[in-house]
Amino acid sequence: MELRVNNLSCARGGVPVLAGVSFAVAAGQALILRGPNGAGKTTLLRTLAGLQPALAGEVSVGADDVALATHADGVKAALTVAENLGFWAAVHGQRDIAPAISAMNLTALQSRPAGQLSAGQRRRLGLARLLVTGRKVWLLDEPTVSLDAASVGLFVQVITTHLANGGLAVIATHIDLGLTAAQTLDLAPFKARLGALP
Amino acid sequence: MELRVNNLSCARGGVPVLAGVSFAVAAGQALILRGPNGAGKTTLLRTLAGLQPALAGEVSVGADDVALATHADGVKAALTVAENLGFWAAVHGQRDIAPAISAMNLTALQSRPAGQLSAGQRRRLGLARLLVTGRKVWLLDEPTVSLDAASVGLFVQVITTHLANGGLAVIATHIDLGLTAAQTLDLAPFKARLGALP
Amino acid sequence: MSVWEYANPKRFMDTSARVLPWLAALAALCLITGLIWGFFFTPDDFRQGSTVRIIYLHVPAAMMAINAWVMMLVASLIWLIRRHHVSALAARAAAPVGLTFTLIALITGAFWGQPMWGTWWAWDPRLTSFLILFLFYLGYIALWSAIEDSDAAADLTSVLCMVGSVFALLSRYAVNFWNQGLHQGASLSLDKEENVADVFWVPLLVCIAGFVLLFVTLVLIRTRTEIRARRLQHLLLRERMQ
Amino acid sequence: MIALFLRDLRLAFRAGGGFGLALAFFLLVAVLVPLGVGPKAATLALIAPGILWVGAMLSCLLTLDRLFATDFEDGSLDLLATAPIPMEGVVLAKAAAHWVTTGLPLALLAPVLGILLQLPGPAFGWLTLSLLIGTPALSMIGAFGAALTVGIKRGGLLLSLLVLPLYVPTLIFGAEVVQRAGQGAPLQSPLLLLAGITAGALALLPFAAAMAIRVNLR
Amino acid sequence: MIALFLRDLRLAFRAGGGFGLALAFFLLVAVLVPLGVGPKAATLALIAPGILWVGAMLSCLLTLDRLFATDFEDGSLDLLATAPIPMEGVVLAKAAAHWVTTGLPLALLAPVLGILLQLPGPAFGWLTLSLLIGTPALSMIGAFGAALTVGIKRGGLLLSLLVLPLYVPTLIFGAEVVQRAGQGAPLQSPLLLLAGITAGALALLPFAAAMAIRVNLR
Ligand code: HEM
Ligand SMILES: Nc1ncnc2c1ncn2[C@@H]1O[C@H](COP(=O)(O)OP(=O)(O)OP(=O)(O)O)[C@@H](O)[C@H]1O
Ligand SMILES: Nc1ncnc2c1ncn2[C@@H]1O[C@H](COP(=O)(O)OP(=O)(O)OP(=O)(O)O)[C@@H](O)[C@H]1O
Ligand SMILES: [Mg+2]
Ligand SMILES: [Mg+2]
Repeated sequence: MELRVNNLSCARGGVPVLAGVSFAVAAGQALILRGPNGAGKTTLLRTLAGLQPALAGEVSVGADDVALATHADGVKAALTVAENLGFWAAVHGQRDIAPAISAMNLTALQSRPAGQLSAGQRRRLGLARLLVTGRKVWLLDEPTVSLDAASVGLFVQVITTHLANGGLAVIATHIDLGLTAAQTLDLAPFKARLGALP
Repeated sequence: MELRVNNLSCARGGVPVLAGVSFAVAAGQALILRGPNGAGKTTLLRTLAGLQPALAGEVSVGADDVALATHADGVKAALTVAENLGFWAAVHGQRDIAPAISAMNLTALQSRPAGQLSAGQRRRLGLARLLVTGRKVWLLDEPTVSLDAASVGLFVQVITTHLANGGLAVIATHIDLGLTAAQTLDLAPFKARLGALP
Repeated sequence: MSVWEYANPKRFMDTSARVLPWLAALAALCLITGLIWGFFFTPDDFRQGSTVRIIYLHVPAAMMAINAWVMMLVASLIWLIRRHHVSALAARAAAPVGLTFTLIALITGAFWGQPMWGTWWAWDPRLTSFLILFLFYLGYIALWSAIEDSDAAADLTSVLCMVGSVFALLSRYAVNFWNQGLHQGASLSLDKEENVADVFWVPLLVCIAGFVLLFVTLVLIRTRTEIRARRLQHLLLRERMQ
Repeated sequence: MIALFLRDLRLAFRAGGGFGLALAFFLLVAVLVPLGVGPKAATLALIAPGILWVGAMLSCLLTLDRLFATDFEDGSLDLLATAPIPMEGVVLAKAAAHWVTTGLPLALLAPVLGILLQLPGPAFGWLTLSLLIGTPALSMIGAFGAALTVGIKRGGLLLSLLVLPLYVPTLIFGAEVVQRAGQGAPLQSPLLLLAGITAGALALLPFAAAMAIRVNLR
Repeated sequence: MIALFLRDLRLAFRAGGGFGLALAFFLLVAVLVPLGVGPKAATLALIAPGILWVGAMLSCLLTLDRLFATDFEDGSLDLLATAPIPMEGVVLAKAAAHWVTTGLPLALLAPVLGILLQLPGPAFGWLTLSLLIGTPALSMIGAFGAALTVGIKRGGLLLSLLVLPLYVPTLIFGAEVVQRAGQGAPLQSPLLLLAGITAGALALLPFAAAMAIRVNLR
């Protein structure tokens, strides 16, 4: 499994945002996306996930290989933590949610309705969902928002295990995660220039 | 102007979360709230803002002195950046939004509908709103989420100016802002113990 | 040269700019001739009196109301299959024109119904299905204006137009099933016995031609406006991106 | 308060703000009922006042769930609660904006739909008048219902349940005015009662609604 | 797909999920119409089939705006789009859950409301049957409308405007079945046509709806 992006251009709201992005991430590696606000990190991740079509260029993985985690984490307030995870596991044909629950330290919160979680607890749940997708390519948009230091540590450990198992990850973040096996890509130089009028 | 909190207890969703919190913040000072996820930072800030009643204890400032900035930043997607700010300025009886716009580096985005902002740009708008309230006590819940390093710098500068003008601020955050005139309060020790069943 | 050349916005703008004045003049000519002829130089009908003159507005408007929808359907299909922006914008441009024609047909019909049937409105199948067509136009336009991203709006309204066409046909059938009506059957067909007399017929044909030309003119003008608006929007967006 | 009123109007008129949709819904109800009931003019004339009033109520109702919910979801309501306007003022400003964007246009459109439903001639003016007098109450009662349900995600249906029973007196007197106008009967007393309900709702409900909002923000 | 269907059912039954609200709304419409129209039994019997069908349609409609919008807002729809279920399956599962939580109970409750509206005796069975056959089409057409408007905040009213015209054939045939049953007329053809519309909607609309959702996620 390898993620190879070749000369990709993407648009947001009809306006080209990025042009000529190329990179490759091998199994076991992580790529950190950096760039100032509005650089196009979210746009790039959504394009990689196949949610929006690329203007040009190729992406080597299909929508069937990726797991996306964005600001909105698909958590239903009325369902408990375990039910939320169980649902996503079932959708992805997995069965066992116990490892995901313990990996993100959610055991004590298991039977709490998700609507009653604090911002960081909810985010932990959103990240635990990644583990039940069974997907190899993780696309993460600012995953550590609202997490305290201990949870960031947990999360880094989860990522490291994922990489060690042959997974790979693309992570947009503004803070330093302290991941060892990670390249960094700054998106600022890929800002789309003005082309001809359509 | 001083914010004095005396033996405050607060609850969230009917469950006591914090008990016996006391602190004082003088004009020109900032207080950084720390604590693991679920410690009760958000709950405390909402109580200070008068949005939920305290179980016990006193707060020295009324709802009329505080400006609150939470995860949800009261931004209307259909209105432009300037219209959004203008509305909040009008509500607070202020007139001039230009300083707020330039302070958070929103000049270029002024006439953009807020729905078309990236996560960080939107957050900048949410913070600019603080400046048009004309309030002295700022209560900020994880204000730097999604901000890039440059914007965090801007924000720290805004806070510093606010403090220098005799304002004060209570800031819940997981990261290090590098504010000089700031005390820190860890909320973990104030966790409410299970009392008698009510 | 293939027809698709005109799907290029630039070519479309050039060509339409050249054609438009002629079309507009022709439309005005036909309409003025047809309406003046119809209103002042035809005899009163022996049953309907002078109210028969409403026919010169009513029938062409009613015909064009339906044809405008058909044109939107075709343009939507072209957009979905070949993704030419001009056709999506033409569909968008035609909708308000079609809506207006529908409204004209409804209002002139109501004014005609008052003397003829003694009521402004009756739930006759033809009238009912026109009212439903009016609703379809409203929905289509509302969807266009509710979505900001213009490509997404074009996609969604095209799908709506296709599904809507099927259901509009079904409704027409259902309404017929539901009520047998008062309204005149088709009397323009050439093979029928009870065709209206020639005195009425010829000016009516001129009016119909005028309405067709008017429709084409309006749609062209509005499409040009839409293209310009789209360019403008792109420029603005771009300026903001700096 | 004026700033809030103006902002709400502006939001309603912006793309996607939904101005005009209440009207379209009203039109739809007026079209669907005959399709269900059948085309006979006599039947329709009989039920027209009732259906028109029920239709106006439903379209008013459907716009209500936006009233506070969008502001709640994006945090504006929290911020308004700490702003220097009393919550009662917020409620009034929002109810007023709601009325201007729904009740008022509904009242003006109603006569046209009266034609569709074969409303008897003399009733047309009274239909508009009764709606003009009655719809402010609908907006205000609705604002109260919306305040009660503001914490509930997509509480639109629950809102309907709470509000519709409260609408009953307005509906009865409003429809009665139009009914009597159609039959040429005296209609002073229902009209006065209708006005009374509106006045009462405007005077009292802002307080109840403001309290409900404060509770929901906790 | 089954997991999704079950989750949606579970959400509907949880506190605040809104199961039963559609029923309650149906009940309210059935109560309000006599209040507006007046209590004469003969008039009511005349309009009962139409009003019941219109009421069922409206209550069905009111639950629709939750169909995809909650999932869109909390990001679930993004995640479902990258999950190993085709979007058509998602649409079908959600429409099915919608039908089970609204159409089905509506059909079962309708006879009770028939009593309120003085529905003629022989029509009761046919009312239930016609609703059972017709409401799946309502859910499916509604899912299509909901897919079109999923990106629009609180698009409930726009949704109504788009969907109600599409409901016209279903309404006409459905009400006609009940109407004819009340008069003892033959009702085979409207019943067959009703079934045909449902079958057609179920076969074709999932594709249109899935496409609309994909466009809206871009
Ligand atoms: C609001 C009311 C009415 C509406 C919506 C309406 C609609 C239509 C429509 C859709 C057509 C068909 C045009 C075509 O496809 O060829 C038509 C034609 C016609 N209408 Fe009306 N109509 C209304 C009232 C009336 C009234 C009151 C009269 C007169 C008694 C009338 C007389 C005619 C005639 C003579 C034609 C031409 C028939 C033909 O050649 O097809 N209409 N109208
Ligand atoms: N719906 C939209 N319509 C038009 N432009 C948009 C829209 N959403 C975002 N943009 C613009 O697209 C650009 C890229 O946005 P994107 O969200 O990808 O940035 P980002 O790198 O994720 O920023 P952040 O760090 O603030 O999250 C920004 O300039 C933004 O203003
Ligand atoms: N609606 C609710 N009902 C019941 N309990 C809740 C509710 N919301 C939060 N809680 C609980 O209240 C406690 C305090 O939550 P709060 O949001 O104040 O934490 P926080 O310090 O802001 O955490 P974070 O850093 O994750 O944002 C948590 O244990 C949380 O699980
Ligand atoms: Mg982003
Ligand atoms: Mg918090």
